[in-house]
Amino acid sequence: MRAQRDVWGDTLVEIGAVDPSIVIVDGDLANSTKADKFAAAYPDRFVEVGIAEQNMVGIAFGLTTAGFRPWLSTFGVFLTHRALDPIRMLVSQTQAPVRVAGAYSGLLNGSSGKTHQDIEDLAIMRAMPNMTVLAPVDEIETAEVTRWASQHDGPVYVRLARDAVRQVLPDDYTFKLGEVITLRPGGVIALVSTGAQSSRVYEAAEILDEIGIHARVIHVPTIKPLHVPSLMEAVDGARIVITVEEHSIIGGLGGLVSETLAERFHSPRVARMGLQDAWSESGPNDFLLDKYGLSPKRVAQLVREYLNAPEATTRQIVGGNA
Amino acid sequence: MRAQRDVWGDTLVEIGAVDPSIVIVDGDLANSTKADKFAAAYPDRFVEVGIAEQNMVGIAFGLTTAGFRPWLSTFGVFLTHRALDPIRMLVSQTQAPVRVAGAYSGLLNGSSGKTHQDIEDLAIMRAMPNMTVLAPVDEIETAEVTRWASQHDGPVYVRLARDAVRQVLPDDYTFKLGEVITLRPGGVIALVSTGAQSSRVYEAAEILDEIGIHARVIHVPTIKPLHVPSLMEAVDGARIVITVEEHSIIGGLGGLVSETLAERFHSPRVARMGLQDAWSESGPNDFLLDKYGLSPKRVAQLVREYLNAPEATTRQIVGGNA
Amino acid sequence: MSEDARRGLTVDPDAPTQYPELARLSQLVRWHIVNTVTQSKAGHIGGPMSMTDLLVALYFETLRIDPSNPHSPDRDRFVLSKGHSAIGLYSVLALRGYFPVEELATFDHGNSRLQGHPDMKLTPGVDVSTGSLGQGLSAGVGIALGAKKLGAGYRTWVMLGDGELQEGMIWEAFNSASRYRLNNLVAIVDLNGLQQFGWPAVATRDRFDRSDPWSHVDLHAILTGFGWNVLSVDGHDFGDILGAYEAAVENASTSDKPTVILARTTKGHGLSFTSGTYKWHNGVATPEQLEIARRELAIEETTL
Amino acid sequence: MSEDARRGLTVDPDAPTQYPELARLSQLVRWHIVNTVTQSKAGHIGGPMSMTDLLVALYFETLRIDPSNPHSPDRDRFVLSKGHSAIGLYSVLALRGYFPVEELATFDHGNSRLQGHPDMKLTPGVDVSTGSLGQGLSAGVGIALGAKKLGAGYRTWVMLGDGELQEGMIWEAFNSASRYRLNNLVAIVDLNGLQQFGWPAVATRDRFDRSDPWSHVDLHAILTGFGWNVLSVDGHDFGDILGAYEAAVENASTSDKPTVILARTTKGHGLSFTSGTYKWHNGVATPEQLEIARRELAIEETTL
Ligand SMILES: Cc1ncc(C[n+]2csc(CCOP(=O)(O)OP(=O)(O)O)c2C)c(N)n1
Ligand SMILES: Cc1ncc(C[n+]2csc(CCOP(=O)(O)OP(=O)(O)O)c2C)c(N)n1
Ligand SMILES: [Mg+2]
Ligand SMILES: [Mg+2]
Repeated sequence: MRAQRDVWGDTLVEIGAVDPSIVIVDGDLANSTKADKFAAAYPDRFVEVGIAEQNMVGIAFGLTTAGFRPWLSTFGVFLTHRALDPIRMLVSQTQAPVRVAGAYSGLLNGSSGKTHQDIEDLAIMRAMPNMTVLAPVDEIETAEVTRWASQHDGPVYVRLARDAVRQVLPDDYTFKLGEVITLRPGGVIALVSTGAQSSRVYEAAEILDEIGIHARVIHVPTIKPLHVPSLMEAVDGARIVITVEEHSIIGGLGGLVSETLAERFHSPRVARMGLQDAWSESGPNDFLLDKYGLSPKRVAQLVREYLNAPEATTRQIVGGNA
Repeated sequence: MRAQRDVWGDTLVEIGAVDPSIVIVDGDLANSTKADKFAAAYPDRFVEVGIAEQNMVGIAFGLTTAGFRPWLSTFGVFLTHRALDPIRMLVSQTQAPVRVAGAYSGLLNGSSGKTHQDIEDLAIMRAMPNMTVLAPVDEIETAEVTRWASQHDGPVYVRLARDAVRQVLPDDYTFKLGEVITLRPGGVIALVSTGAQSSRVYEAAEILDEIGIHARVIHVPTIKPLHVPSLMEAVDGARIVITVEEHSIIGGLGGLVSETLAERFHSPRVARMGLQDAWSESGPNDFLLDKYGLSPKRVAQLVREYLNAPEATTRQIVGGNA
Repeated sequence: MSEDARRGLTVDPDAPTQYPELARLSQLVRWHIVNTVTQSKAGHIGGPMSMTDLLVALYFETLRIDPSNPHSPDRDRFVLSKGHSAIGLYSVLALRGYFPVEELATFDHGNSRLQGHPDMKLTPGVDVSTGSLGQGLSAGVGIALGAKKLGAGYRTWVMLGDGELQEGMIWEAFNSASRYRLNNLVAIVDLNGLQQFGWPAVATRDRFDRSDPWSHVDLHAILTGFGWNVLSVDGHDFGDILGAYEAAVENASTSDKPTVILARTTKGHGLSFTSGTYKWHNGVATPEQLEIARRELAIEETTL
Repeated sequence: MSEDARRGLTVDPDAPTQYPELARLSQLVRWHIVNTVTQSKAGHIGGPMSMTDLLVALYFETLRIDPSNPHSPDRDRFVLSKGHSAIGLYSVLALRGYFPVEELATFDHGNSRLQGHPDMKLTPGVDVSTGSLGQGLSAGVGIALGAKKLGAGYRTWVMLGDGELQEGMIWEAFNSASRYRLNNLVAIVDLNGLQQFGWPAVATRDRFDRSDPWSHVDLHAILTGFGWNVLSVDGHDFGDILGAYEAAVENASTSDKPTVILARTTKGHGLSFTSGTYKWHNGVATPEQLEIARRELAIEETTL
C-alpha cells in the first residue's frame, strides 16, 4: 500500500524522464505533496513559486505558451479556492494544459483541520466548463490517472488523497476517461463512491455482506466528463443508489449522480452520504472517518440505518441554518 | 421596472438611515453596483478598498468584530472566485455576518463577456457550509431580500442581476427564508427557476399557454437553506420538472432540485436548462438570452422541444470534453 | 487634415513633434476607441485612451512581430493585463494589420472575435486572455520564464493599470519576476491616476474629483525594493516612451533585473470631454460628443 | 532547575539577561510546543519556536488583555496570521491563563478546542481564525479600522510569517493600512529566513540548506515605500523586542502610520536539533530528541 502522494510524485519522476514538457510549479509544499522527488530529479523543470497560489496558476499558464505542460503542487484546497479565479480565466477559459493536482483532498490531511480540508473541490471544479475532473481510488489508479493527465491536452483537476488505501483495482488496470468501474457486482443496493473513499466503501460492502446485505460497489474515477451509459449500466437493476464521498453531500459525486438519474424515467432513488454540509475539524484519520461517517464500519452502519428507515433520514431542510 | 442594482442601492440607503451597523465595503465598483448611493448618503460607513477582492473580505470580517455588518460591493464573479478562500475561512467558518452581494450575476453584465459572467456562483456558494444563498427575482423581492439579509446574523450570499425584469410578485410580498413561490399554479409541467430568470420563465409560460401547453411556474428565491416540503408541495402532481437558470446546468438550481427529488420515491423526472456547461461571450442582453436559451421565447421553445422528445435531449456525456 | 478639423485640439497641432506618424496613429486609435464603444453601446474609454500612445509606440516601433504570422514562436509577446482596455488594443492591432479595421465594428456584438475583454482563442494578435484584473503579470512571468528555459530570445511586455496594482496577485508576480531574474520581461504601468470609482479627493464629499490611487505610497521605491529596474516616463511623449523601451531592451544585456516603466498618463487623454475624469472610465458618447471627438482627433467624415 | 538540566543548553544559562522571567516563559513555551506536537503526532515546530520570544513579550508585557474576560471589547487584539504556528499561541495563552495548561494535551485530537489552526469560535483568547496563509493582515486592517470608526482605543497586532508575505493578499492589506492611516495597527514579521520548502541555497542542488525567501528584495525599503513605520529587531532579544513594541505604541501618538516590526529570528530557535533548518517546519520528535529538548529547555521531569 503506497500513499497517493508518493505514487503521484514517483509517477511524475517516471514520466519526466521521457517527456521533457512536464514541469512542476510548486507553492512551497513540495515536501508534502512529494513533488520534491521531481525537484531532485529534474531541478530545471521544477519551478518554486512560494506561497502564492494565484501566481502559481498564472506562471503555469505562461509556461504552457512555451510548450510546457505543468502540474501544480500545493494543497488542493488553496487551488480550488485561493486560485479559483486564475484557474477559471487562464486555464479553463483558455483550455491551457495545466494540471491542477488537488493534494491532501478531503478530510485526511494530517490534522490540519477545516481550513485545509477540501470538501467542496468536486462541486467547484465540476461546475467549471472545460474542466476534466478525476478522482482515483488506489495506488494503481493514481499512477494511471497521473499518466493520463500528463498527456491530456487540456485543463485537468485531479483529486489526490495524502495517504494510502487498500488496493481495489487489478495491477493491469487501465484508466478510461468517463467510465465507471464496478468493484463489486450484483445486488439491488448500489454504493457509488469516488477517490480514495471508494476503497473504504468496498470494505464497507464486505462488512455489510457479513450481516446479509449484499451491495454492489461502483467507483466513479471521472467526475467529469462522465460517460452516462457506463453509469446507467452499472446501476442497472439497482433499487437504491447510495453515494458515499469524502466531500460535502452537496454538488459533488452525489450531485452528479442525482442530476444524472433524476433526468431519467424510473431511476432508482438516490441517497447521499458524506459531509453533512458542515465543516469538520482536526484529528487523526481514524477519528475523522468514524465521526463523519466515512470509515468502512460507519458506512456499513449508515447504509443499514438508511435501508431500515429511508424516510426518516430524508432531509427536510437542505442547508444547515434555516 | 427598476434595475436590481438600483433597488439594492436604494434599499441600503433606506436601511442605513435606521441601522448604523450597516457598512459597505467596495472594490472600486460602487458606481456600477450602485453602492455609490450609500457612499453619498453615509460617507463614514462606506469603505473603499480598491481592486482587491480578497482584502475586501478580510476587512469586512474585521469590521464585524467591531459590531459592523458589512455588505460587499463588487462584481459577484470576483467574490465567488477571486475571494473564495477568504470567504470560506473568514466568513463561512467564523459565521461572520458579512453579506456577499453577487452583483452583475449571470450572463447579463453589459457585454463584459465570459470573464465577468458568473454562471457558477450558485454551485460554488451552495457547496459552502454555513452559507445562506439567495436569488431574488424582481424589484419587490430584491428590496425584501436586501432587508432580510441586512438583519441576518450570519453569512449570506445574494445573487443580484444588473438590470430590471418584469415584476412578478405582489407589492406586499414578504420574503420567507426557504419557501418557494408558485407564480403560476397547476399543470403537470413544472418550470422551476430562480433569480431574475424566474420572471423570464413566467413569460415563457405565457407563451406556452398560447400554444396550449399549460405549465406551472415555481420560483426558488432561497437556494440554501431550502425548505423541502415547500418545494415538494409546489411540484406535487407535476409529471415533469424543468429547471431553468441563468447559470450552468451543473450544481446550481438544477443540482439542488435534482438532489432533492432524486432522494425521494416516485419523484417526477427533472430536466435542466441553462448554460450547457460552456462559457458564453460578450453581447447585448437580448442576443445572449436568445443564443443561450434563456429568453422567454427560447425557453418556451426549448420546453416544447423537450416535451416532444425527452429522450433525445437527455445527455449521454456529462461534461463537454470527453 | 482640414484646418477646421484641427479646431478644438487640446494640444496645439502645430507644436513640433518628432513622431508625426505615431501621433497620427494615436489619433486614429483614439477615434476608433470612442467611435466603436459608442456604436456598440458598451465598453471602456478612459483606460484605452490613456495607454494609446504607449501601445502605438510599442506595436509600431518596438515589438518584433509579424501580423501575418501571429503565432510565430519567436515573436515578442504582449499581455494587456488591464483587459477592460481591450478596444484600445484591438484598434492598434487592426491598424497594425492583424485584422481589418472594419471588424472593429463587431466589438462587443454577439458572435464576434472582438470580445469585451481580450480572448487569445479568438483574436489574432492577442497573446493572453484577460479581463479579471491582476492576472496578466503572472502570465507574463510564466511566458518570460518559459523563454529562459527554452533559451528563446523573445521578450514579454505587460501593460498594467494603476488601479489594477491594488490586486495582490500583481505583487506575487513582481516578487517572482526578480527572483527568477527575468530581464526579458517588461511591465508598463499606465499611471493615469484614476480607476473606476476610487477615492474622492476629499474623503467626506464626492465632488467627482479623485485622489491618485497611489498618492500615499512611493511606487518607485517599492518597485526598486522588489528588485526591478524602474523607469519613469511621460506616457504621452513618444520620445520619452521610446527611450524607455530602448532602455528596457538594453537592460536585458546589462542586468538581470526585469524592467518596469512607470508611465504617467492622463485618463481619457486626447479628448477634451474624457480627459482627466474617472467618469469616462466607461461610457457612450452622445452624437454631439462624437462630433467633438471627430474634430479634436482630426478625423475626416470618411474615416469609418 | 538542577545543574544537570542545564547541560546542553545552547545559550549559556549564566549569561546575563535582563528578562529572566520572560526567558523562562519562552523555555516553557518551547517545551510545550515540541512536547505537545510530539504527543499529538502532528503539528508545526519551527515556526512556533521562532516566534516564541515575540509572543511571550507581547502577551506578558504589552497586550492590554484580561484572560478572565477574553471577549472584553476594550482588549487589544492579536491575529496569528501564520496560523500553522497555532501550538505556539496556545502554549502562550495557556501560560497566560486563558485555559489550563493540561488542555494543551488535546491539541489536534478530535473534539478539541485546540484545532490544528486557530479557531476563534472554539479557543478562549483566539481573536481571529486563521490557517490559510495571507489573510490575517486584512482581518487586522478591518479590526483596526473598526476601532477608528468606533473611536475605540484598542490596538491590533498581527503576526506574519516571512514565507507568508509571498501571498498577494498581504500586500493588498499593507496598502490599505497606510491608506487608512491605521496607526493602531502593528504587524510583526517573523523573519526566520525559512518557509516549508522554499528555494535551495544552490538552485540546482538541494542540500537541505535554503536561501532566505526575501534575499533578493529590500523589505525595509518596500514597506517604507508602502507608507509604514518600519522597525528592525532581533526577535530573540527581549530588550530589542520590548523596545520595538513601545516604539510601535508611541508611534500611534506621533504619526498616522501603521508600524511593522521586522523581527529577525531563527526557525526552530531554542533547540539544537530544530534550530535553523526548514526540515523541522513540522515534525515529531523521537523519544531521544524529546529528552534532548527537556535538557536544553531545562524542564523538570515533573513538568507535564
Ligand atoms: C478582479 C477585477 N476586479 C474588478 C474589475 C472591474 N474593473 C474593471 S476596470 C476597473 C478599474 C481599473 O482601473 P485601472 O487599473 O487604473 O485601469 P484604467 O485606469 O487604466 O482604466 C475595475 C475595478 C475587474 N475587471 N477585475
Ligand atoms: C494559503 C496557504 N498556502 C499554503 C499553506 C501551507 N503552509 C503552511 S505553513 C507554510 C510555510 C510558511 O512559511 P512562513 O510563513 O515563513 O512560516 P514560518 O517559517 O514562521 O513557519 C506553508 C506553505 C497554507 N497554510 N496556506
Ligand atoms: Mg488607472
Ligand atoms: Mg518563515
